Amino acid sequence: MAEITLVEAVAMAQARAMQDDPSVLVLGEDVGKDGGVFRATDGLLARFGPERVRDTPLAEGLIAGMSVGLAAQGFRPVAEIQFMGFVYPAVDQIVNHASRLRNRTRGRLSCPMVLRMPTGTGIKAPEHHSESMEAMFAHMPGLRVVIPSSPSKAYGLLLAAIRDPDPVIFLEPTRIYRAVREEVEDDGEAAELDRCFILREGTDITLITWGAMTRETLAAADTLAEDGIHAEVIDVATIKPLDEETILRSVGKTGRCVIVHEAALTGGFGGEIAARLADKGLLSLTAPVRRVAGWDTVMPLPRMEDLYLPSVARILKAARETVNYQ
Amino acid sequence: MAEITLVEAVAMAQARAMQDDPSVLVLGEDVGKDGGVFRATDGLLARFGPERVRDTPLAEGLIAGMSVGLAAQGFRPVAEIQFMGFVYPAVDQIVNHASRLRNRTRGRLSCPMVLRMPTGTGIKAPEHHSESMEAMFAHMPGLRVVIPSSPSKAYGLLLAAIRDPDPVIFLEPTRIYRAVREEVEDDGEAAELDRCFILREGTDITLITWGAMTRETLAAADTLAEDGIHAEVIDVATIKPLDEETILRSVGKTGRCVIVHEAALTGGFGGEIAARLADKGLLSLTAPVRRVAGWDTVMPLPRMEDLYLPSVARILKAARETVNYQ
Amino acid sequence: MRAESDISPPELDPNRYWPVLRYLDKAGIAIAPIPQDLDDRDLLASLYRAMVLTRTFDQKAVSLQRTGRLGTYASSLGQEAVSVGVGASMHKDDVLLPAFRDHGTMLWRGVTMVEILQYWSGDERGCDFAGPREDFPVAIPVASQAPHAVGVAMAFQLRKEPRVAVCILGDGATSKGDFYEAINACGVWNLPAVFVINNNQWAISEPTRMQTAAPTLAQKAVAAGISGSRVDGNDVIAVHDAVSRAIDEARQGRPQLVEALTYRLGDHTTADDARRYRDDAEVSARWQEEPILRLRNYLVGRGWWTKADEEALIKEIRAQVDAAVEDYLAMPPQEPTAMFDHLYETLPQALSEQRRMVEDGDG
Amino acid sequence: MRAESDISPPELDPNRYWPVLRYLDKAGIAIAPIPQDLDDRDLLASLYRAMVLTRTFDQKAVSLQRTGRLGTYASSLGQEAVSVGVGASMHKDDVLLPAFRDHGTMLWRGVTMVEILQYWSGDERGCDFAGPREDFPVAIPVASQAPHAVGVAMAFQLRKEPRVAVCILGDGATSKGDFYEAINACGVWNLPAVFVINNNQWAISEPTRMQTAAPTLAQKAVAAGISGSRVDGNDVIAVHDAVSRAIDEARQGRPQLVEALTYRLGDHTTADDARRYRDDAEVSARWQEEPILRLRNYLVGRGWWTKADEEALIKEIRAQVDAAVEDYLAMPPQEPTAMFDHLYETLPQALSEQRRMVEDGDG
Ligand SMILES: Cc1ncc(C[n+]2csc(CCOP(=O)(O)OP(=O)(O)O)c2C)c(N)n1
Ligand SMILES: Cc1ncc(C[n+]2csc(CCOP(=O)(O)OP(=O)(O)O)c2C)c(N)n1
Ligand SMILES: [Mg+2]
Ligand SMILES: [Mg+2]
Repeated sequence: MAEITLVEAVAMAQARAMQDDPSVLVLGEDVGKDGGVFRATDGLLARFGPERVRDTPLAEGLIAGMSVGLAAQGFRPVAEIQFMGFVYPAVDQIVNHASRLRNRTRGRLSCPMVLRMPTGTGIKAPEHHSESMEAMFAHMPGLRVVIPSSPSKAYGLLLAAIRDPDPVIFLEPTRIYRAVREEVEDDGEAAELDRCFILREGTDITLITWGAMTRETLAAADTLAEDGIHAEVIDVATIKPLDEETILRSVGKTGRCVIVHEAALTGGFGGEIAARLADKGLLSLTAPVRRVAGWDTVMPLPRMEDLYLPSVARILKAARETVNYQ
Repeated sequence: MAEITLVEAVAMAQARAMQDDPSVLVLGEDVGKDGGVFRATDGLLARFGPERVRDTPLAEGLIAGMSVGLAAQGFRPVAEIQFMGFVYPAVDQIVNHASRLRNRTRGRLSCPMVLRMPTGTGIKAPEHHSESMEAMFAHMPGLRVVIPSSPSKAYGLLLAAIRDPDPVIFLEPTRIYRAVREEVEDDGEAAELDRCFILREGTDITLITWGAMTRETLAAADTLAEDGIHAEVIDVATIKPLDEETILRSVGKTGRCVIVHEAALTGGFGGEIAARLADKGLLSLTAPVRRVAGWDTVMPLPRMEDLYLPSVARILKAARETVNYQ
Repeated sequence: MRAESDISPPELDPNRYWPVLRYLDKAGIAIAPIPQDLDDRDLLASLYRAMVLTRTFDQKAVSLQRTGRLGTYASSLGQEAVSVGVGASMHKDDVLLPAFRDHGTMLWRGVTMVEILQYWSGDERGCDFAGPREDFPVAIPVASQAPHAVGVAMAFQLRKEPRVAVCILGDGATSKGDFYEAINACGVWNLPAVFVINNNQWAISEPTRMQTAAPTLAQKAVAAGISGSRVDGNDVIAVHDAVSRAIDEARQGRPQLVEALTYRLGDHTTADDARRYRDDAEVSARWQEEPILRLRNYLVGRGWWTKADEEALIKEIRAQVDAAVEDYLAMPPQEPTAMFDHLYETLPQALSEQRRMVEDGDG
Repeated sequence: MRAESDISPPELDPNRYWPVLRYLDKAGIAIAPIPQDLDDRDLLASLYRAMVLTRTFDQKAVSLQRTGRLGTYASSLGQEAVSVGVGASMHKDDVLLPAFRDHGTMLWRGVTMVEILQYWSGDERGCDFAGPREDFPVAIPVASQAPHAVGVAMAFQLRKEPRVAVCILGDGATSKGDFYEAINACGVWNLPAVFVINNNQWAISEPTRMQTAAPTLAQKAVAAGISGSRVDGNDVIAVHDAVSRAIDEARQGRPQLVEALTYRLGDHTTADDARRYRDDAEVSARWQEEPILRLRNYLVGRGWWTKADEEALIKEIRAQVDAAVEDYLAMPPQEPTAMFDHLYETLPQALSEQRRMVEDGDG
């Protein structure tokens, strides 16, 4: 069993799914010979051939729309959008068709497709290569929105997403594509969708996050532990549908909560979580619910990226203030 | 001074802006001879001619994208999207260009455009004619998102939006396009952007809403008053940027809050408001913050529309439970 | 001055590359020899019947709307030959991807009148076709069904099935990017797909010249490197011939674009008033070209249709439509919880509370 | 069988309608008489100079990236004739809407090397061009600048200014719906816009045949009812001629599409390794056609260019590029608060708290 990166786990899960199920197809820009600009489809063309691993014309609306057609016909397309900043032309197909086909036809047709894409910062590239728009998709009924935070989660959750009978937006945090290696067994075991994962148990404060920000959040939790503050860290993983129970249970225990995400604060998905706490968790709250998020500005070009991104320091500051709040 | 409907106020504001400023243009599908499918551009072609009132090809991406080009050149395009369910092909241009042009060029180019569209239910038409996706736009840095709740607000806010030097998404609640008449003077007075309006003062609970739901919310407040419960009703009006102060001040006074919107609950903009309360307003909260919203389902076809929409009864129930909460 | 030819390139003459296929003139007189397999009494009578059914159904739907018993409705008045011609050209196991005005095609394919009425009354069950299970439901966002056709056609190609995806779009739809993306992709992969442009000359209030400077819509195929052709969309024999041949070609992996020239004789929908933007005179002139009388004239001229046939048909169709309307009006409403029950295959835990609230009438 | 012509329509021959304009062959030998105004020593030397500058600048940028002093960079190696040819064909007050690889055009128009480096280093100030104030910044989302060109051209038309919007796109961009929507709209309104397709044969790893079945990209103009033409994109004289004429036409309200055939000799960007997906042999063969040597050969053959000229030019350009790099490296960084200060004309109250946090180093 090899230690692999998150992007390798993504490739491994796709290979596994294709091997297990002939209806699984991979498509997108440069997914063939090039193996995807991040190599997330590396090796698939050689192994499964150009019918099942298909380079498409440069058109994201087409990629999403033809996936709807394929899915309605019983295939399970796993389509790559090269960067989240280029998914917008596909939004119409996602919100008006993929997420609605089953409901619209009262179950006659369905849409078991996965739309994979890198999300967030990580490669210091020009504009549009660092978007975090998970909240946009989380607002669309009929979708699942899944964000893995490690190689093994990527493998398990992607397998689950591909096997899921409904459309899944699968967001891969660019910043941790290659940041860590983990032993991941290619055992074909899917992880559970629709639930949060507790990455670290604690009693003093709940830190809620997902995707790449789990790293900074865990680092902050480490530092807090040195001060004797025991933070529970939750990786939401499936943003939609939201596993509210796990969150409420944890905050019920700790009474304090900081939510961390890379996306802009206003309208970010942290707001939804805080709102759930303000409603169903209010009694347990002993301190204001803080959000540490990207600023409400356009993600800057790479030189100032780090000033935009929630830092360990910002998380720590918010967490300490929350813990010390009386 | 005539009593006019909201949609007439929209037409009047556009006419006024065109008369005052030759750089104002109107464009969109069927905005010319037809005067828009809702007559929101009625009379403009006859008055200002086909150069300034332009029927476009059927392509929302084009409509938004060419508006960016026109705006960069110093025009003030006021573009109509026929229904909010058809705005999705324009999302790429809105989030990747309109909202960023000024920032991207450090102020060299700017984008003073308005994208108008009907929002929400109201005409019992097939799918996609009843979308409420204000939260999607509210998450995009660089935009303004404005929703009028009455004919006079529509007139004043649209004038303000057109005169604003930055891009504005202007959402017109279909359900109240013709539901009420109001005296509106064509005085060229713009209303204030970036602020909430208090529609009714009260001390016992704050009801926060916007757009068409102001009607049901005010109706609920009326009923509550009969029971001696004095509700303060806030019309957010400009969803982005959010006037947090007015909201915090009100809830600081009442200690209780229900947020009402037509959009699906999860990821809706009510979450953002509740999150602000859970952070900066926590101390004043004496009851959980409830949200009365659309369900997390696809807006049903007309027959079940009313079951989807927050009703006066649902608002009342939530408000009463909130007021009675100890 | 060009290196490889000293002369500047010639103007492209659309009539040379995209001549209009037509067998019957306005009056229903054959102006060209009709292919034998099409010049068949039974076939033509069935096309005639389907067109009359479509028109009768449309009229009934409009009157249901006017009397508050149906939602907004898009009639296909005047375009029956396109709608029926496309349906008749498809094999049963081909897949249709319609726009929102293709009732004739859907009826031919086995979608029931009750289903169509249900849909336009605002009831999702109308899209759960008992008949053509794989056909797509109506696409409301213009041209958005075109990329689906790419996927459906690719599914056929992958499974090596001799089936074709048939997508119908309006003239207005040819302004949308997704239309071009779709035909272009079909060219790249030689997919078994046919795109039929129902050019009824109007997109709500905008005439086709506001949509494009291209003198024909068929020529848009050139952008995709696929074949385009034009047909008189008020001549059902020509439509049947042109679309059948296009479908045959597509079945061999040669995707096709067919522009059918017709005219929207009615309002855009029941919510529209076309007199705001177009002259009655234009409409009256176009009534002279409408497809149903044209075919009847031909049939009568051929001695294939009598007054008695006509009367019997009208009677039969009226009864059929009335029976459908009765069934439609008698349909019980959906359960309120239906809005949760088809969103996902299995209701996610997160939605159970909302569903329960609706079930409890808390909604 | 067609009513109006009994013969099936002929195949459309692209070479008949879209012949490739070319004056110089690979070796730089004139194969057709060059128009007099173009066959001018000073003009050609200036084009030559601009191409050498572009290539030298590109090489420097790549080496800055390799040494960690620049972000990801897209070189235009091999495509200098398209880039420079377009720039030289524009009037000063025309407006450019570039893709992300059109450095030669931008430099010709007066964007500075420092600005280009700033941009690719990840500093927004690089888009605040001191020179062509109305030109658009680089568009990263492929083809998304095409609709902007419609708006810019409409602005010119509305103000009755004799100016043209010139939009450059890649071959890959011709698969995107926005490209078609834009050219189609320009046709409808007779807008003064020119779309130049830089067909460098590749879109990252995908060769043009994966983008479209159309044998030429020029023919996509047919879909919009506008004129299309092809030019040898490695022959700067031909590019200058073709694009100048297209711009002249557009200025008269006849929008144009020009396909310039060239080749991407380098990797897609510094983040790409083209050997993963294309043969070295293909690239080597294409080096034989590259535009700079081709023009030099012609100039030398004409007696218009000497070894001394060449040496002087190289020296001058190196110095110029080095000076720009020095200035670039010396630029102080932006203030952190800059990320708030250009988002709106006036900072909304709602953002002041966040801005203050950043100002306080709380970020
Ligand atoms: C993307 C989108 N934009 C706008 C609309 C509103 N709309 C409905 S039908 C229509 C005109 C369609 O014209 P055409 O494609 O010619 O079809 P026809 O109505 O003539 O059958 C418009 C603008 C829509 N349904 N979808
Ligand atoms: C909408 C969009 N999708 C994907 C990308 C990622 N991407 C950047 S360049 C490129 C290929 C562009 O090819 P082409 O248009 O031929 O231009 P070239 O790179 O050859 O200059 C792709 C896919 C993008 N920038 N925009
Ligand atoms: Mg039409
Ligand atoms: Mg290219």
